[in-house]
Amino acid sequence: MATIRDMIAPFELFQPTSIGDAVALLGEHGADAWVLAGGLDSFDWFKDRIKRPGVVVDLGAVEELRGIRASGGGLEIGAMTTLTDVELHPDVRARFSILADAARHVATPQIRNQGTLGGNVAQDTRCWYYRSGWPCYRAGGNICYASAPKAMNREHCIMGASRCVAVNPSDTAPALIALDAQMVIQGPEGERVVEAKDFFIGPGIDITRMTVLEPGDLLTAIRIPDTWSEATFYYEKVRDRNSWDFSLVTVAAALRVEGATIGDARIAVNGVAPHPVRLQHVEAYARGKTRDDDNGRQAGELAIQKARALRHNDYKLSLMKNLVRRAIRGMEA
Amino acid sequence: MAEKLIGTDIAPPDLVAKITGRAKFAEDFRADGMVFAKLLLSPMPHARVRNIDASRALRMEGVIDVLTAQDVPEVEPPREPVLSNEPLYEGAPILAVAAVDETTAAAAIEAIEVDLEPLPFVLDPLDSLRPGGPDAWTQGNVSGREGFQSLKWTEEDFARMEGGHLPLGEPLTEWSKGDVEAGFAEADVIVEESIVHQSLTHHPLEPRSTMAYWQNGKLFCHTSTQSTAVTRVALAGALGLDPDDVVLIAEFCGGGFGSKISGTTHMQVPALFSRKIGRPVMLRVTRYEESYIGRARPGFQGWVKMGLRENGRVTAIDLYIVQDSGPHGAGDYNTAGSITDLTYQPENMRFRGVPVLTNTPPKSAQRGPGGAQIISMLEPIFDKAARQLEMDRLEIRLLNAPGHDATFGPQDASLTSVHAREALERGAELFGWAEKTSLSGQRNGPKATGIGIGLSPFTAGNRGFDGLLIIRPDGKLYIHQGIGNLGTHSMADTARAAAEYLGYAWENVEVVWGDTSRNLPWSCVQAGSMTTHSHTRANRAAAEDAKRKIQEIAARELGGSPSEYEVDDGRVFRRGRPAQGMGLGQVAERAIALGGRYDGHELPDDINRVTVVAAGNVAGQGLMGVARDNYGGEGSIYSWVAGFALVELDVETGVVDIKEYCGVTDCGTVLHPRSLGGQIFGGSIQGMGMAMSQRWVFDPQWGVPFAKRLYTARPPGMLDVPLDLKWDAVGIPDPQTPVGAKGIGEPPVGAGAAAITSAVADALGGQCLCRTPLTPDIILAEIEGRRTFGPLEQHVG
Amino acid sequence: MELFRRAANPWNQEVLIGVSWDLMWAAVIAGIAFMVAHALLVMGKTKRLAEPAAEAAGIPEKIERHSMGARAFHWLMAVAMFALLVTAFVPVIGLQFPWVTIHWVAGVALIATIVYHVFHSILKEDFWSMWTRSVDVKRGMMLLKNVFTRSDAEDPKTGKYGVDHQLYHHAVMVLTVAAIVTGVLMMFRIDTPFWERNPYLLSDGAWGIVYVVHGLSGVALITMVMTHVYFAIRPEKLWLTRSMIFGFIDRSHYLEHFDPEHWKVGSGAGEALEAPSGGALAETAAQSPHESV
Amino acid sequence: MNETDLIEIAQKSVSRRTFIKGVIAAGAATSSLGYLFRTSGPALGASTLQGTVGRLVTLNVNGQQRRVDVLPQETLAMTLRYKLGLTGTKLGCDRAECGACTVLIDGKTHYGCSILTQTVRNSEITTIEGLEAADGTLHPVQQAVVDEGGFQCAFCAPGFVMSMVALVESNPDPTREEAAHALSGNLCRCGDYDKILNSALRAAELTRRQA
Repeated sequence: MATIRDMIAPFELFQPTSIGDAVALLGEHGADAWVLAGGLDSFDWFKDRIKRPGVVVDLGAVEELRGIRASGGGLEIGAMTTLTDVELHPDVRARFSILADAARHVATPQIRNQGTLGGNVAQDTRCWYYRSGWPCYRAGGNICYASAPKAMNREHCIMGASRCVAVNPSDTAPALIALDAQMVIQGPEGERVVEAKDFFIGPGIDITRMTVLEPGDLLTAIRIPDTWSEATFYYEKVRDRNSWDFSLVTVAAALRVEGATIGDARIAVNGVAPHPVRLQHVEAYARGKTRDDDNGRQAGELAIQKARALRHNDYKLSLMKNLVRRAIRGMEA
Repeated sequence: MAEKLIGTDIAPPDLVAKITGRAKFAEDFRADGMVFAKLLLSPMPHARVRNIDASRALRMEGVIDVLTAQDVPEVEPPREPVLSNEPLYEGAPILAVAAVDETTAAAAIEAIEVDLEPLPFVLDPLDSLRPGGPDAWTQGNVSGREGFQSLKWTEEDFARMEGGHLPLGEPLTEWSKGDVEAGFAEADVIVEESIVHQSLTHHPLEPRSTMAYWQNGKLFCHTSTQSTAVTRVALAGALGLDPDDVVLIAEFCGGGFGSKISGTTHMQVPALFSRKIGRPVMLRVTRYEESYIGRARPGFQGWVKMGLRENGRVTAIDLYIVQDSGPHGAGDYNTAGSITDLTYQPENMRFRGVPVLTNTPPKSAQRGPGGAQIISMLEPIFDKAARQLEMDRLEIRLLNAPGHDATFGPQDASLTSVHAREALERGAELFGWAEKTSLSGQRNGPKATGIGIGLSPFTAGNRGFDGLLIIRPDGKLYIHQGIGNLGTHSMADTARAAAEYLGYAWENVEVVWGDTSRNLPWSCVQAGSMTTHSHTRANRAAAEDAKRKIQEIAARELGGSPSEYEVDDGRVFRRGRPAQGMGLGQVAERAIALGGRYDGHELPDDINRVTVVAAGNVAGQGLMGVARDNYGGEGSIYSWVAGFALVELDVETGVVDIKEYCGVTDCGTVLHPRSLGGQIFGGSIQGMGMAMSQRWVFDPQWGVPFAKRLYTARPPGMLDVPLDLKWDAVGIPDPQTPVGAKGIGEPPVGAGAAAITSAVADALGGQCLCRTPLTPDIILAEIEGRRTFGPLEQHVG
Repeated sequence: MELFRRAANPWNQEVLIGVSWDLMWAAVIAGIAFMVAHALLVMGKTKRLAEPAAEAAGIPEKIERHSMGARAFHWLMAVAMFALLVTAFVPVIGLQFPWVTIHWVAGVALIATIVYHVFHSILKEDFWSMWTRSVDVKRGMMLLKNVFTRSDAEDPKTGKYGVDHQLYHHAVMVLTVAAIVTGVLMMFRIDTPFWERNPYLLSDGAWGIVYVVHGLSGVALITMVMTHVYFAIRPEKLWLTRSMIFGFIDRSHYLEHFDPEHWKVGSGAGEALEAPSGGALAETAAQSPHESV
Repeated sequence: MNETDLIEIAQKSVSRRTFIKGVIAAGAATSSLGYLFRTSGPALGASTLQGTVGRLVTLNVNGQQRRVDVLPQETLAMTLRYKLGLTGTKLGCDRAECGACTVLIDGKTHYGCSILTQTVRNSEITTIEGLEAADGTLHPVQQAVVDEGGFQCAFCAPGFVMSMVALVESNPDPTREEAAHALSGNLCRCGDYDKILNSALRAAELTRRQA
């Protein structure tokens, strides 16, 4: 069977109007059903004819999945809220600006107008071996092409690998982890709430998924507790192009700073592992330290302790080290 | 006196169509009963087709037929066939399917079984030159005049590679002037570097889609091409047709940059398929396919040694280039040799080169072919020499830049005009070089500032093409243009040469272009920045012919001698006695009445056959001006751009932020200032993409490329280029052409790229990476002293 | 039911990538079927106890059946084997956990125990007791006859290991060696401390075979382990199971089930145990004719 | 004969198959209708299970109600180009990267190549063809481009123009940097960004004057 990467293969399209109907449909069709949010990740798969679900459940018409509302001192953001709406929402900007910042770093205005927060955190990896439709571990095969001795893996991971060395591409994920966000999931057995840092899973646990979402599950909302409201934030995404590009390494930090001293901290990094990584040992180190370059350097070294480079991504060690250093120190030396 | 047209800003006549959606590009045409073709691409970098089983596809409802290598013209290797049973790169089209709709066509492709036998393949030219290394073709790895050969270097040659030095084995071409060794002996400073310039795809925004159908034995082809008259002849030639049996419609071209010069190889697919099945066929080329068949700039792996006297004069340059030629070859490496000689004017020079065939997507000229690559590589090395001599980098360029008497290249070619120094001086002024030198290497937190210069020449003209224009009884001037319309505006701008000479107001000028059924004259390929120069000449020649005829008719009608008559504002009148004259509409009527050469029934015998036919078709419709450009001229025609850039390099992330850029050109007389600015910036920005981000990446195990998406090929977006852009032109006319204008398309690419590579090296304190693209990983690896790729490794980053 | 899992490699060539996990269920079903069948066949079969034989004289009360080393090996191997099967198949049935590292570490442990076992059984144990001889086969046939005819006839006495034990041992040996050899190769496709990852160590075709063999031996071991455990917990075999824990069986079991000629204990035991294996073989060979009368 | 008539034929026809024949027979004026997809899936108009989409939809494009037969997997760019004859919306990459297919959906920019037509049934869609006034007066953004002589090959132009329209409507007085960010979802390979930004600022100026 020859290959062609054009035209979406036929599928049956459902446009439920309530979470209940959506969950029911997903339950009904199981693994054959595909959840369509903004669709910007999905359409690549469909047009490349690599993923061919028989049934697509378009969440666009489910109003209850949209919008940002106050909840328990913090915010609850519907999973189908567009990244533009997240970026521009006054409360998000005023209290959790790091999330607005992260949303603004996603791709392009058109994509932010359509792409959703839920879709951004649930998107699949961009490993180009996997995206080429090759039968790698993640695709259900028995090989990782990207970790071969001469493989092209400058954009792959430096830690947390288990057979698969792909990285999580989400720009908002590290920000949500830094904010101690919680993911609200509707499943066949009803609702469950998962901490953002546990929402993303590595290949060791399930090599075919990036998150805890299983067939039949629906991410309905993301809750931001008031814990880090108006904290000191640091977000930096390093990429090859300043629009429409995935991160090489991204750092997101929320700090409570009294004077020059760091009270408490949350630091998350993406682009370095198959899932966004929360650096608890660096957070522990940072507590009670002053925000200066020496502590920044220390924190940076600490951050990459367990990192190991592949053939072409040694630079990610320096990058991660320096970005964590900046998160602690601040942009200016 | 009519308005001055040359040197003024006039929006091109097709602009409104372009921004209202009315402009129809090839893919926008529909024809009755039109069907869709889709390509089956090779999954292997080099293979032999053992068997094709399309039976299942052909049984599918809506599938019409299959076009295979048996159905296409044979070509002489290493030239590119339309479809092939020995695909030479992953993505090479093996066959095409036609179906009533695209969904069916795609499904049909998947229903076809192609049995392929994998063959040895090579991605990196140096691998092919190693003893026992693989060859891209079964016949060999280089193709010269004597056909194919398998060129291998020795283990001793490769021993040099240990130190990251390019092996200097047996070259395929070599030329030298003076004695390069003696030159180095005289030198006080010698710099020597091995260099790597990546290959990168053209990625014009419009993929090379084509729609074609046949009517009464004539082929009607809507395609995307840079040229028009030439493309029609090329297509006819490829299909073995008489050009008169081909109607080529290409009013608009969504970019080419060298990848669609005389059309495209695969525009033949719908033409052949349509003939086979008797229905109009649309080949909508996808971006994915475009990245394979859309051409790429050849990559270089090279070595250069430069010697300079303490006064800064270059005594010798020794340059060796190994070129990644793709499966079908490219000429960049030779151009790189002459451009180097031209730009630095070394007293002694040696050039050696090997173009190695590889199993990578086909290469072709890309804006500033050869020149852009070598200038962007050599400028930072030149800076290094300047540093060692403690000379100002502007000063050393002014010192070595060519003067009017300059010669260059293996044939010691001369130049029609050169004002490189003026461009450098004006650029330095505009950029504020003197003030900014103090910023060089300055640190602000993690940000290091760097400033750079790139001086880049390229061919900018040609001679001997035809002009064809008619003044109709409505008094309007119709200027026929056989050139293309790929956005340079030259289609309209070169017409000004005729309009202004005949004193026409622009609103009374109609430009006829883009459809060969509208009788277009023989014109140059719209490439190599030839058009502006070639067709201001050709149109001026036609205008002079028309003016003579107008004056003769006026003299006939109103008495006196032709030389006493002037033409302006749509009238011809007796000098000093404006009342004694007639409107050009009347003149046109008289011309038709007179017939003969006046209305095109008699044509000059030195014009091209294509022009003869075109003129013949419009003969008798008015007063015809038709002539070949016989102005002649001595020496090569080159334009120059001096680029200056200021960058901020973040030493903690390796990210480069281009803050300012300014480009100043020597391209003779300025025809259309705003368009010229667009060309300087546009070319420079393509150069920035080349220097900063674009590249190919291949998996060495499978020989499969990965930069098949725009975000992996990384052409620069609006946020990747400086908001602070300035341009200017020296504006000194070229003495050897009536209008004084030279082309501009190519030189800005090298200037933009080199200004950046030079500025980045400056920000790194003079440390030359000598490779592109300068992505954060490569810069960071350099800063941390931990390179993660081989010194001469191609296709990384 | 699909037997194999196939995929198209980057060059769009079809390659084997492993066995179909349906086979896992097939193996489980086979195991269950065997147990049920056997249980039904031997159901209610009352066994006469053989009268204490005259040879009882000179036979100690307790007879060592498995040395400390042998038992240690058996149980360590069992642990490794269970770890391997659980980490291999539990994720397949949908219970996800980080299994890869546990799996290969258990594999390495298994290799270690087996290496020990090989040397220990050759140098320290009666290696030849596992050697299947014609007489073992004959007795095996009689045993089967008893089982299938549900006859009350006394089961034939055997050497230290009956042919059923021997064949089981050989089968497990073959499967385990296959799984180990392929498993070690597969460790080139994951991160281990031993060597650089190299997924291209073998050709696609060869890898396909490696994965298929590993998968087949894996699922086969499911059946083997199931049946092994089944016998271990059958009431009439508990005394044997106990011997794998405490090392000893008592005289009555010895006299009831074993042929002293072929499993010498007591006075002759020392000699039998210490005799070079060659000697042991010569001896048994010498006895076989008289045996067949 | 226009699309709507055809849809009528289609509805009368028992199966989609005869519909397709009808289309091809219908000839040039309408031949674009059948181009993209031959059918599969539920019969015309028939809306099946709860939530499944029907094939025959009405789109609000440039202020007109256009009835059109749309497959579930069909993208808006394909519907516009191949079924509604609105070829001003270009396909540069068909992967939501280049922006040539940018259209306005309820006033916001979207990549037409990467949104299902079925999901915009109830939205206002504006394409490049919908900007000119009925009397042919150019939209301020288009006028600004003419004033500034923007664009080279202009294959990207329709997309850029749509992004500029969204920009000046949301931010009538943008800085050059704000404009660059607003237009960063469109790619111009000719690198004419400078003139495009000049046009955007000029467009804002013209819009302010109108207001």
